[in-house]
Amino acid sequence: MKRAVAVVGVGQTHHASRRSDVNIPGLIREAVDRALLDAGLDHSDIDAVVLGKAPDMLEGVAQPEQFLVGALGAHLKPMLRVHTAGSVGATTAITAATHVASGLYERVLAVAFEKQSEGNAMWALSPNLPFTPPLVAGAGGFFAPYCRAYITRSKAPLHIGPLTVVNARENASRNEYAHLRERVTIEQVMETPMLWDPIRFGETCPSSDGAIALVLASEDLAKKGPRKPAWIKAGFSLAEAMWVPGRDQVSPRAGAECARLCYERAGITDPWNEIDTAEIYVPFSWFEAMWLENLGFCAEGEGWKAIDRGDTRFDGHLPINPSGGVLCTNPIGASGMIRLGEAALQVMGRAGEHQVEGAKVALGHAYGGGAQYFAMWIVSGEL
Amino acid sequence: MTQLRNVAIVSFAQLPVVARDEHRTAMEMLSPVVQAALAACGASRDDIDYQIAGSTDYMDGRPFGFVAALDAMGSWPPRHDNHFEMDAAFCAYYAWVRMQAGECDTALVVAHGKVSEGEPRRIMNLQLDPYYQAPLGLDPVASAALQASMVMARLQLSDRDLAEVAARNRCAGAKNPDNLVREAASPEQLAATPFVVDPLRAAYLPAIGETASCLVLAAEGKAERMCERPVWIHGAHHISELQSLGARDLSRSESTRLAAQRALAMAGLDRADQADLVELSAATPAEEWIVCEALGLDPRSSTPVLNPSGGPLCAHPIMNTGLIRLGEVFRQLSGQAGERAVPGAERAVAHATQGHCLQTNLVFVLGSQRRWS
Amino acid sequence: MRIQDFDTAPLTQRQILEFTYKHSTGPVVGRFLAALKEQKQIWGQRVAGGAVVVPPLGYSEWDASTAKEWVPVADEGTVVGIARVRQPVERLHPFTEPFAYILVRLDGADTALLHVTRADWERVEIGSRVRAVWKPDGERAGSILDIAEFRLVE
Amino acid sequence: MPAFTEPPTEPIKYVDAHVWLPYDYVAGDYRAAYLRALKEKRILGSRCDRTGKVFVPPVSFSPHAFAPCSELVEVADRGTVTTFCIVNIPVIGRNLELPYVAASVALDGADISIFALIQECKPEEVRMGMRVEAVWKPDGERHGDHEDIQYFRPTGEPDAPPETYLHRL
Repeated sequence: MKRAVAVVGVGQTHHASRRSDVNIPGLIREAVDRALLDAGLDHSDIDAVVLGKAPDMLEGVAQPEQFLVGALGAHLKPMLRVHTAGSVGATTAITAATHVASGLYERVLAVAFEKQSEGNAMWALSPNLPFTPPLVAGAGGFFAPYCRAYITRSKAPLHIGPLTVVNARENASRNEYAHLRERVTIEQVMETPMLWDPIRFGETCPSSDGAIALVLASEDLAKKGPRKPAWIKAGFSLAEAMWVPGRDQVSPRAGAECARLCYERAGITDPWNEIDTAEIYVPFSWFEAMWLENLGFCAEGEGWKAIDRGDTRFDGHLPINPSGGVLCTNPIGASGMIRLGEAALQVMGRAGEHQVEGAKVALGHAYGGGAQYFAMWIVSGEL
Repeated sequence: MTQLRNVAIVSFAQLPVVARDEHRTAMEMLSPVVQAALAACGASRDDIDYQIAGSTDYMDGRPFGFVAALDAMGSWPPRHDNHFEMDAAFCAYYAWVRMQAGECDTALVVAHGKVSEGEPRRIMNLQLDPYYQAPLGLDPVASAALQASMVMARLQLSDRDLAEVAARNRCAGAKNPDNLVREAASPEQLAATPFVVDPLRAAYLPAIGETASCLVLAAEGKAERMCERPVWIHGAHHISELQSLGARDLSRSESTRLAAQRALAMAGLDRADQADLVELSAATPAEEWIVCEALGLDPRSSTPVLNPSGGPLCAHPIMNTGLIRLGEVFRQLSGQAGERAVPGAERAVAHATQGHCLQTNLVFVLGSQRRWS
Repeated sequence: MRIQDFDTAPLTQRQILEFTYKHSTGPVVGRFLAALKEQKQIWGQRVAGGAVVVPPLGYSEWDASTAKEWVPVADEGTVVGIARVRQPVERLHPFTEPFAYILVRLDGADTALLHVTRADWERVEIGSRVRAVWKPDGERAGSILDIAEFRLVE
Repeated sequence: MPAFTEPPTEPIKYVDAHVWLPYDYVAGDYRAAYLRALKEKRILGSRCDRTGKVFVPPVSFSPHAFAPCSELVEVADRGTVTTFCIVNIPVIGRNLELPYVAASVALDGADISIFALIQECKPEEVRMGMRVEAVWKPDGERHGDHEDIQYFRPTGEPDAPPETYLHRL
C-alpha cells in the first residue's frame, strides 16, 4: 500500500433478532454515531462513505445506499456500495481502507448493516427460480455437505461442532453487543434438532438485525487521534469461480491464497504463533475447524484438534472469535465487518470484557457465496 | 493537486444493445465480451491483477446475481475481486483508486444486467425510501418528469428545447452500431410523440435495453504495451446527494458540479468546455440540460461535442450505461469511433449517474496524452 | 454436437417475486404516521440551520445531525414540481386512471412533500395552491396514503 | 392554530410493503438444450475446447479455463455420491417428505457434480462414494424441466474408492 491506514473508530449496534425499535436509517445511525464518537470526530471530518450489505432482497429496498445517503452523512460526499455476498462487510472495510491508502482521501467511513427482520432471510437468499434446480433450503443445506466432507477427510469426532458452539457462546456472554449470549453445554447443543445433518439448529448462526461502522484514517491523522489506532498491516479480497472441476469447497484456494498474501505483506511467517487472536467467519460450527486449516493456522486435518485441545478458547493459545462470532450474531451484510472491527478492537486494547490479554496482532476474516469470496485483514497495535 | 499515477483505458468491448436477447443469459452475454476486451489489448486472463463487476440483484431478478459473473469472467485461479451494486463506471473509478494506492496495475471492469427479464419501473420504485416515497408508487419515469417540470420552470425551457436535445442525440446515435435506437429524427418528429409522463414524451425517455460490457484499465508502464493509443485518466470524482426528492433542488445537480470541479482540477482544467467531447449518462433531455448546466456547458452548442455515441436516449442498458460512456471516450480518443469520430479529439469528459433524479454523479476527465510526467 | 444441432427456440418463463416486507418505522417516522392517522395533522421537524423538514426522518439529510423539535405545518401549500402520469402502471401506481405526482411545499415547511393529485391532475401547475384531502376516519391506517390526494384550493 | 402540541407518542410501528415484481427469465440456449434433452432421458454436458473438461449442466464458457465449450456431449444418468446432507426442514416450493438426502453427485463422464435427491434407501444408508442412478419420470410425463429426474437411487454397485471422490465435491 502507498501509505499506512488505521482504524480510528469502531461502533456497532446491539444486535438482536428484531430491532423493531428503529428503522433502517436509525439502525445505521446507531453504529455510525458510536464510531464517530469513538474516533472523536463528527460527520464533517469524513471525506467519503463506503456502504456494504448483502442481497437487497433481505429488506426489500433496492440499492438502499441511495436512500441512506442522508443518514450516513454522505450528502455531497462520495459514497459507494459494495456487495460481495457474505464477505461484503470485510470487502467494504478493505475498499474504504484502499481509498485512504490511495492518498485521495484522509478519512473514510465504512458502514455495513443488515436488518433481516424486515423480510424473510430464507426466502430472500434462496428463492426458487426457473431453469435452476431448487436447492435445499437455506445456506445450511448448501454448506452441510462440505462439513460432512471435512469430517470424513479429517476423521474429526462429532463433538467438535457442538464444542465450537460452546466456546462461541461462552465468548458472546462477555460481549454486550452479541445477539445470542446464553452459555450452552455440548449436551444442550446436541439436543437441538438436526436441520441439515451434520448441522444442528444449535450449530447454526442466528438471523440478526445489526450494523457496524468503522472510521479509517491516514497515518498522520490516526496519530493525532484521541486513542490508540489499529494499524492495517494487510487487507485483500479474493474470489474464485463456482464450477471449477476439482474445486475444493472444504478448503477453497481463494481463502488460502488470500491468507497467504495477507501474511506475506504483514511479515508473518508463522500465523499460529504470531497472531494473537482471530475473528473468523463461522456461520456453521464446523467451519471453524475448516478455516483454521484453510487460513494456515493448522495443517490439513489438524484444525479440529486445536479446538479439541482448547487452544481456540478465550484463554487458549489462539483465541478464536472472542466476540462470539457469527454463530452468536449474524446480520449477514454486517458480519464480515464485525469480524474486522472486532479484530481492530482487540489490538487497540478496547474489546472490553472480551479483550484477549496482550493482543497485539489480529486477523479478521469473512467469506461468502458458495465459499468463493474471501476477504480479510491483519491489524496490529504497532505501526 | 498532488501527482497521481497515470492510468489508462486500454481496451473496451460491449455487445450491441438489444431490447432482449432470448438466447443468452446475462452470463452468456458477459463471457465473450470479456474475452473480446482481453483479446483487443493482447492480454491473457492472468495478466489482469484485479477484477470488479457492477450489477444489481433486483435487475438480475435473484439474490447474489453477480456471483455467477465470477464464472463468466473466468475467475480461476482465484482473482483479486470486488463487486459494486452500482453502474460499473463507479467500479472503474474504484479500480483507478486501487491503482493510485499501488494495489494493482491492471484491472478488468465489467457490467452486466439482464434488464429485459424484469420491469425497471417497478424495480427502481424500490430504490426510494420505504416509508414516504416508495409507497406512492413513484417510478423513475415519473421522478424524471417531476425533475423535468422543475428545470423547465426555472430555465424557462419549452418542449422544443427538450426535442432539440433529443434530436441531437438521435442524429448522432444513428451512426453508432451498438445502439438500440438507430434512427435519426428531427425535433419536430420527436415533439410529435405522445406524452408518457408530462412533460416527458416517449422520445424523451431512454432506450432501455440489455448488453454486457468490459473495460480494461492499466497503469503507466503496462498501458503502453497493451494498447497503441491508451486513453489516460486525467481526473475522476463522484458525489452523492440526499434522496428525499422534496429536500433538494431537482432542477440542479450540485453533485455533478462538485464532482466535475474536483475531476477537472485534477486534470489541470478550469472548465468542462475545454474538452473536445462529452459523454453523459443523462437519461432524458431535461436531465441533459441539468447536467450541462452543472458542467458549465450549453446543450445547444456544438463544442464540445455532446454525446457523439447518441447517449442513453439511443441505448440505456442499465448498470452498463456509465461504463459505456467511458468506452465511447476510449473509442473516440483512440481512433476507433468509425463514422462518428470527433475529428482531432484529444480530451473528453465522461459522466455516470445512479439513483432517481441524478442523485449520485461521477465525472471522469480523460485525454489522449499522459496527465502527469 | 454443437448448440446449433439443438432446438434453439427461446425458452423463457415468467415468475413473480412477491413478498410483503414489514418495515420498522422507528420513533420519528412512526409518530409522523400516527399523526396522519389520529390527528389529521402533518408534522415536520426542525433541523440544524433552522429548516423545517417535511416529512421528517429524525435527522437532517444535509448534515446527518439529529433533528430538533417537532413543528406542525399546514396541510395546504404550493406546488413546486409536477409529473402527469397518463397511463398508470397496474400494481405500481396508486390509481388506475391518469393522475399526477406533485411536490408540495406545505405552508410552514422548508422542504417539499411528494404526493399525488387525482382530481386535478390536468389543472395543477407549478405555483398552484393545493390542500390535502384526508381519507375518512376509520380508513386511515398510519401511512403516507392516509392523505388520499391533494386538490387545488379554489 | 393546530389542535395538537405534538404528534401522538405511540408510533405506528410498521409499514407493510407488498413487493410484486414480475420477471420473464431467459434460460439461454445451452440450458434450454439441457432441459429439453431431459425429456428424452438424456443428460447433456458441454466440453471445454481447451481442457476437455465436461460441465453439467452445459455452460457456453468454461469458468475454469476461460475458453468456449463448443461441444455438447451426453453423460451417464448414473454416478457417485461425493458428499451429501440429510435435510430435516422443508424447501419452499417443493413437496418432499422429511428427512430427505441432498447429495452432490458426480455423473460418469462429467467433471462437475450436480445437486440431487437420493431416495429408495434410508437416509442413514447414504454414504460418500455410493453409486446411484437417475429415476426418471415415466414416458409421457416428462416436460423438459428439472423435475424430469425425480431423484437418484442406489444402483447396488460396489462403492467408488475414496480417492475418486474425497477431493472432488
